[in-house]
Amino acid sequence: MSDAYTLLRGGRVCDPAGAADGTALHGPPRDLYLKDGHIAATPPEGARIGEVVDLDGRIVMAGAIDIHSHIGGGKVNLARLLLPEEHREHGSGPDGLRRSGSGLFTPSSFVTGYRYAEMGYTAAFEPAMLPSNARHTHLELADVPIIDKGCYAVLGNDDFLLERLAAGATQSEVNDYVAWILHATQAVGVKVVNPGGISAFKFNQRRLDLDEAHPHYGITPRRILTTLATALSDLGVPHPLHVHCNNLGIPGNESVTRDTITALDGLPAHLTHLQFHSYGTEGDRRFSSAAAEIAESVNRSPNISVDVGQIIFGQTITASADIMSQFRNSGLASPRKWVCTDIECDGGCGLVPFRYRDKAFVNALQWAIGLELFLLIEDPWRVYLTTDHPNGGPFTSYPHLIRLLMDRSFRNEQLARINPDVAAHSRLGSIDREYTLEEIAIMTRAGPARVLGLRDRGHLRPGAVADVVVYDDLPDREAMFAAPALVFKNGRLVARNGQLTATGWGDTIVVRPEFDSAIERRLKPWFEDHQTVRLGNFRIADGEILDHGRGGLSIVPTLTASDSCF
Amino acid sequence: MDNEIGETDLPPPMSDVVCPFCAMACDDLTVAHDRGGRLRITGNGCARARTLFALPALPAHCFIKGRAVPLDAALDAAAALLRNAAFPAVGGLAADTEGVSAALALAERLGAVVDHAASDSLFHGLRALQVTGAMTATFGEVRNRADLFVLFGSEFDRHAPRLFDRLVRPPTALFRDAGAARGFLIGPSDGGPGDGPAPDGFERLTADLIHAPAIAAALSQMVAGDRPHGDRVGGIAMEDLARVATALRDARFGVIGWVAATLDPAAGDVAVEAFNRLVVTANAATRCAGLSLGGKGNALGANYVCAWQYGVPLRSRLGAGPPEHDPLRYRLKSLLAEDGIDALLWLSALNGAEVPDTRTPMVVLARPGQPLPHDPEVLIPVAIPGLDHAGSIHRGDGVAALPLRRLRFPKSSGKPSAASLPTAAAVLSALLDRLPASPLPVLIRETAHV
Amino acid sequence: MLLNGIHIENTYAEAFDMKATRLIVTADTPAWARHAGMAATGFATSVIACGCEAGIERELTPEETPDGRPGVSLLFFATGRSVLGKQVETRLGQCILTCPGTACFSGVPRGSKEDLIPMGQKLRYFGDGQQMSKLVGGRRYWRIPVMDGEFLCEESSWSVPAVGGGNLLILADARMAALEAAEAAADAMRTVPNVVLPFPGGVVRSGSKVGAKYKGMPASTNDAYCPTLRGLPRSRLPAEVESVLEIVIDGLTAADVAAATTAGLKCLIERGRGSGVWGVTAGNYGGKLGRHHFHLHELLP
Amino acid sequence: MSVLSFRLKGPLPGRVDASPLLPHRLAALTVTEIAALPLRLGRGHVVVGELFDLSGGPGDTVEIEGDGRLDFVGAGQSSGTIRIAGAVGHRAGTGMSGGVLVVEGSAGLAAGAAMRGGVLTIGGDAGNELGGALPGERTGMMGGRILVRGSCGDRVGERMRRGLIAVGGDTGAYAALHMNAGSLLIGGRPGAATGHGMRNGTILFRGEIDPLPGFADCGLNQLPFLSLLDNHLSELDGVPPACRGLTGRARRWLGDRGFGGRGELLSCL
Repeated sequence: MSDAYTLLRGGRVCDPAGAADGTALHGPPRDLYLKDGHIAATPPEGARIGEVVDLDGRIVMAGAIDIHSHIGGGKVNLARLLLPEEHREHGSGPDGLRRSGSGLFTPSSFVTGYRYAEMGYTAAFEPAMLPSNARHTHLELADVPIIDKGCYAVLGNDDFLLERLAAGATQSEVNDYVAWILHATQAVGVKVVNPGGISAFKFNQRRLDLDEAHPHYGITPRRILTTLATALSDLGVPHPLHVHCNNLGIPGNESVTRDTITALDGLPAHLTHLQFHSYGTEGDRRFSSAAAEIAESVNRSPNISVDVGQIIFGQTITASADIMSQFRNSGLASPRKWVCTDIECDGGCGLVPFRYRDKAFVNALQWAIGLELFLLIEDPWRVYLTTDHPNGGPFTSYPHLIRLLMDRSFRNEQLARINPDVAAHSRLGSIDREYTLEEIAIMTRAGPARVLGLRDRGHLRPGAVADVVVYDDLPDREAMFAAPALVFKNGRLVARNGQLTATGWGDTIVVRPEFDSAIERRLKPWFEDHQTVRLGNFRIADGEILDHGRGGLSIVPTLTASDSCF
Repeated sequence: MDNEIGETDLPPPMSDVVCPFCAMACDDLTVAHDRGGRLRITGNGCARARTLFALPALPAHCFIKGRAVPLDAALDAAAALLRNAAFPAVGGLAADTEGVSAALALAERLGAVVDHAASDSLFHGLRALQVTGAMTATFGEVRNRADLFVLFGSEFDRHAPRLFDRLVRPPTALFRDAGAARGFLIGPSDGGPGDGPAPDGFERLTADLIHAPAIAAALSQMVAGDRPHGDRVGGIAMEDLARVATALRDARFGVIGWVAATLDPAAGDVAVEAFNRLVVTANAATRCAGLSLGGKGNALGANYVCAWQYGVPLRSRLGAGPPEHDPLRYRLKSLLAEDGIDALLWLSALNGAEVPDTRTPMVVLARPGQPLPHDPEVLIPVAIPGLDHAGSIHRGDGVAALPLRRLRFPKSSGKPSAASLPTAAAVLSALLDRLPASPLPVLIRETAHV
Repeated sequence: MLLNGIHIENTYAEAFDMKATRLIVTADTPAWARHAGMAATGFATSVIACGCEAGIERELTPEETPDGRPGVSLLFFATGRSVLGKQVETRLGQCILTCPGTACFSGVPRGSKEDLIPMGQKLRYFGDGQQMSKLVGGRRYWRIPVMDGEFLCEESSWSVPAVGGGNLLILADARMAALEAAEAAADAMRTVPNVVLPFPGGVVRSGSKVGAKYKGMPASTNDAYCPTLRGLPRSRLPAEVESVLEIVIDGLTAADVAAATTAGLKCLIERGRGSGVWGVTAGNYGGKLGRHHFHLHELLP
Repeated sequence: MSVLSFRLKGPLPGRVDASPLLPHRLAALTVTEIAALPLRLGRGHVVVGELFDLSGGPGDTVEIEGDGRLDFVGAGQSSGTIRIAGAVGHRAGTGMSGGVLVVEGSAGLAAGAAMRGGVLTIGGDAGNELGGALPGERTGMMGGRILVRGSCGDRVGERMRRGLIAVGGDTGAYAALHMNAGSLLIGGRPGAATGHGMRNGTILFRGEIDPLPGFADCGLNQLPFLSLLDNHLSELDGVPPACRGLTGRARRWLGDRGFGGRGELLSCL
C-alpha cells in the first residue's frame, strides 16, 4: 500500500454507470485519481500525488468485461489438444515479460490473459463450468494472468436435480442445492444448457422441445428452466439464470427462444449467444433471420438481458456442453474431427471445429442476424458484446465487431462482400443505427457489471476497482479498441498502446448465497452411491484458489429484497 | 483389520482420501496412522495403494554424485548443470498439478523438451484424438449407465485397479440394475495376474492385441451391418466377434474400453482411432462411449497442464521460440537413446516414472525410495503429493481433478523425514530462481512446417 | 482457270469458327475401337440438327495411345463449348461407355477451366459410388465398374478453337463420275491430320443455301447447283454438268482446312478432265457469315 | 547455372534444423550472408558457417553433405534442386511444394510429410511415416512424388490425399494408414496391416497378401488403368525398377470396409 495517488489528468471520462447523467463524454475533460488499486475521490489539499499521467482529452472508460467467453476448463483444453494445427500456426515465445503460448481461438491460458488485457478487458467470465469439472476449470483459470475471472456452473442436466424434480422436490430444496453448488464449485452464476436435452441424449434421444417430457424423468425443459430461474431469484444471486436455449442452431428455433422468454414470465434471465437461437425457416433455403421478432420480444421483456454470440468469418471451434446439438452437428466439422463426451451424470462436452465462410449463405446470414440483434435491441444495458468465444469467433475480434456496430458505412461495405443473397434476405443494410461510444461503454462495461452484480467494477466512481482504460479517439474504431493507449488493472499500468507492460493476477469472482446446509445430508449419500467423487472432494476449498498466490477471491454481494434487478 | 489401528493414542482415521498412485484416482480410501507413524489403508484401497501408502517416510538427503549434500548445494549444482545445456530436457513429470506446472516453467526457461515418463500410453489416445476426435464417457456416467463393456487389454487389476468394483459392478447404479452389466474381455489370456477366469457376465475372447485395430474395425463393420472377410481376426473367430457386435447394437449404453499400456506400442494410436470409429458407428442407432483405462504418474494431468499453459501437448520444446510440438522428434525416450539430450531433469514425485538408465547427465527430483539405476549427478528428494503435501491430480477420464491432502506431518522430534521434504514445486521454483531470466533470442523459422 | 482440263472457279469456301475437341478411344482390338468411334461420331453430319459434327480422324496404333491398346481418334465440332460438352457427354455415355473394352481419353492439351468438356466428371455417377478416380501425370481419370471390367475415362477434355464448313463442290458430267471423284478426293483429304469430313463417306449431295420460302426453314436446297433445275435463271451449272457433290471439311485450324482443301483439289486435278469431272467450285454466302475464306485459286496444289 | 555446396566441417553437434537452406531463399543472399544464417540447434542456434564450408555460388541448385542429424532438409522447398550427398535426419522435404530434393543416402522419420508438390528421391532407405501427415492433421501428402530406392518404415503414406509414392523395397506395418486417395507402389513386400483404415486410393504390389478383414476380395481383373500408370512411370526418372512392368492384370481387394472405405489393394501379376 502506498499513500500516494496516481492522477490521470484531463481525460474525457465515458462512464455511463458512474456519472449522474451518463454522458460525461460531452462534458469538459476531468481528472481521475487512483489509490491502492481503487478509484479515489478527489484527494484533500496537500495529499501526495505520485505519478501524473496527462491524458490530453483521451477517452477514459472502466475496464471492459466479457460476460461470456469460453476461456478455460476441460472442454477448452480438449479443444486445444484437438487442434494442434491452430497452435502450430499461432505461437509466441517468451520475451522476459510474457510466458510463451499459442493459439488464436483457443489460446493458451497466459496468452488469453495478455490478449484480453491488451484490448482493455479486465474481466472475463467462463460460462460453462460443469460442476464435476470445476476444480480443473479453476486450476486453468489460475493460470490466466491479469484479468479477473468467474465461472457459471452448468445445471439443468445433472441427474441429482432432475431426479429431485421428478420426485417432486420443493423449490426451497432446489434453492439449497443451487446455492450449495455455487459454493462448492466457486461459481458466480448458474447456466442452464439445453435444459434436459443433454441428459435426454444420454438416453439416446436426439431432440427435446421446451414442453416435451424427458424420456426418463418425465419432466419438461420448461420446468427445469423456470425452477432454476426461480432459485437464483429467490437466492438473490445477482446474475440471473444464464440460459442457453433448446435447439441451438436449428432453423426455426426462434419460436422456442420466444417461448422461453414467455415461460420465464417476468423472472430475470440472461439469454446467451442469442444469435444462434434466432433462426426462422422462411425462403427457398428454409433458413431465415428472425432477429426482428426476437429483438422485439427482448425489447418488450425488461427481465431479459442477452449477449449476442456474433459470428466472425474464419476458422474456429465450437465448444459446448450441449452434446445433443454437437453430435447432430458433427458432420459439419471442419477439419473433420470432433469430440463428444458424456460427463459424470452432470453434463457433457461437445467440440466441433468449424469454419464460417462469408460466401456461404447460412454463415453469412448468421453474421447478419447477429448484427441485426445488436442493432434492433434498443436498450444497450441489456445486450452485451460477445462472440461466444470461440464458438462464433475469437474474442480478439471484438474491436472489429465494435467498428461494425459504430460505423454504418463500414458495416455496409462488409455486407456487400459476403454472399449476395444475404443482403436480399436481411434488413441489415437498411438499419441506420450506429452505436455511440457511450453505448459501447454500456454494452462492454456498465451493462455486464450490473447484470453480474459487480458493484465495484464496470464504472469509475470512487471505490471502484481501478480498472481503467484510456483510448485515443481514433476515427477507425477497430484500431482504437484493438490497442488502447493505456490499460490499468487494479491501478497498475499493464498495457500501453496495445502492448503488455506488466503482468499480474486478477481475482476469482464468486457468489455465496445463504442456504440450509441440511441439503448436504441428501447430497452426501448421492455422491457416495452414484458419483465417483465424494462430496468432500467435490467441494473446492477457498485455499485451493488462494494458496496458489495467483489472485484473490472476490465475493459478489447477494441482492436483498430492496435491490432491483436492473 | 490391523490390530494397531484404532487405539486411542493414534490419530483418527482419515476418510475420503484420494489415492494419487494411478489414474483411477479413487477418492474413497480410509487411511490411518499406525503406531510407527506409517500410513495404513483401512478401507477401499487396492494392493498398489496399500503398498505405496505404507512405505515409510524415510529420511532423505540430497546427493551430488552419490555424496550427501545440503539442499542449497544440490540446487546450485543442478542449476549449473542445466544452465550450460544446449539440449536440455525435462522429463518424468510424475507430479501433482503444481509440480508439473513448476517443471514446465523451468523447461520454458531452459528451452527444454518436455515429456512424461508414461507418455507412450498417453500418446496412443492423444494422437488418435488429434486426428479424429473422440466420443467418450467419464467414470460417473459409466458407473450408472453402461450395460455392456467391451474391454480391450490385459491385467485390468494392475492397470485399472478396482475397475470392476467401482465402475462395472458398483453396488448401486442409477439407470440399470446394479451388477447387471455384462461384457467381453478382449486380449491375451496368458497375460498375468488378473487374467484368470472372466468375471460373471463377462466372456473372454483371446486375442493378440497387436491386432486390436483390425478387431475393432471388423466390429465396426459388423455393427454397421456388413460382414468382414475371413474366419478369424487377431485370433478371434468371426462368429464370436459377431456376438460382440450384436451386443453393442442391443446395448442401451455400451462402453468400449481399453488399457492403453497393453496396446501395440508402435501403433496404439491406430487402435484407439479404430475404437473411436467403432464407438461412433454404434452411436448411429444407440448410445456408446469410449473409455481409456490406465495411466500413472498423473500423465494425463501433466499433459493437460502443458496444453492449457502452452496450447500444445507434451513432446514439445518450450521456451526456444513458440512452443513446438512434435510427437516424433520430441519423444524423450528416443532422444535419450540417440544421445540427443545433454542435461536431463527428471521429476518423479509420484510412482510411475522409473528413472531412465542413461549416461545423460541428470538431475533427479524423486520421492524417497524411488529406485535409481545409478547415482545421478544431482539427486533431490521431494515430498509425495497426497501424502506429504496438498495439491491436485487429474483422473484418467479427463474431467475430474481431485484434491490431494496432506496426510503425513513431520514428527515433533524434528528429525528429518519425507514428511518434511520440500515439494517438487518448491524445489523447481528454487531452481528457476537460479537460472538467468532473459529468454533465448527467438529464431522464427520462415516455413512453419511442423 | 482451267487445270488439267478442270475448271477451277475463282471463288472461295466460307467457313465458320467452331469449338472442337478430340477424344482417343481405345479398346482390346482395333475393330472394337472402331465400333465405338463409328457410333460415337454417327449422326453428326451437321450442326443444323445433329448438335455437332464429328468423325473419326484416324486409327491409332497401340504405341500411340495412353494405355497401349489400339484405338481411334475422334474429332467433335460444335458451335460453342457448352453444346459441344453436352454432345460429348451423351455420345460418350451412350456409345463409348457401352462398348466392350473401351477406354476414353482426351486428345487435346490441358486447357483452361472455361474450355472444359466434362467426360468422366459427369459419367462417373454411373458408377453409383463405386467409381474411383486416379490422378496420373497431372490428369485425372475415372474408373467406373462395368460388367466386363472397368471403364477407364479421363475426367475431362477441353475445347479448342476450330473451323467448320470448309467445302468443295465437284461438278461432273455424270452421277457416277461425280461419286467416284468425290470418293477419291475424300480419301485424299482424310490423310490430312486434324480434320474430319462429317458426312456419310465424307460426301454430301444436299448442299444447302441459307433460308427458304417456307417459314421456319433455316436452310433449303442449293437450287443453283441442282442439275434438274439448270435451265432456270438462278442456276450456276453449265449444261454439261449433270451431277454435283460436296465435301464438307471441319478442321482444328484454318490451315488444316486449307490443307485438306488443297489435298482434294490436287486429287481432282490429277485425275483430270478424263475422270468426268468438269470443274470444282465452293460454297459461300457472300462472305457475310463466316470469317474464314478458302480461295480455291490460292489453295491450288 | 550455379551450384552452392555445403561441406560439413565435422560431425554435427546435435540435431540441426536445415530448413532455411532452400535454393530460392539462398539465391537472394551472398555467400557471406549465407554463412551467417542461423540454424536451430537444440535450444539455441548456430550459424551456417560454423557447420559448413561453402563453395560455389547461390543459384537454383544446392548441394549439401548429408548427416543423419540434419533435420528438415528441403522442408518447405518450392523450387530448385537440393542434392544431399549422404543421409538426412527427420522430416526432410516436409511440406514441400515444388522443386527436386535428392537424398542419395537414407532419410529419417517423416520424410516428405504433408508434401504438396515436387519430387523427393531417396537413394537409401526411409524411416517411419514417410510421406505422412503433420501431427494431428487429417490430410497427409497432397501431391508430388516420392521415390525410394530402398525400403521404408511403418506408416508410409499415412492419410495421403494425392500424389505418388513408389518404394522399391519393403514397406513396414500400416502402409497407407487411413489413406484418403493417391497411389502407393510397393516394389518389395508389403508389411503387416497394409491399408488399414483406407478410405480411398490404391496400393500396388506384387505377389500374394493376406489382407485385413475389412478388405473384400474382388478377384483377378484386367485393369486398363494399370497400363496407363505404367506408361506414365516409364516417363519419369528415378522410379525404382521393382515398381515397373505392371501388366494390367491384378487381384483386387476393396476396403477398408471397417472404416466405410473403398480403396483398393492391387496384387499385380
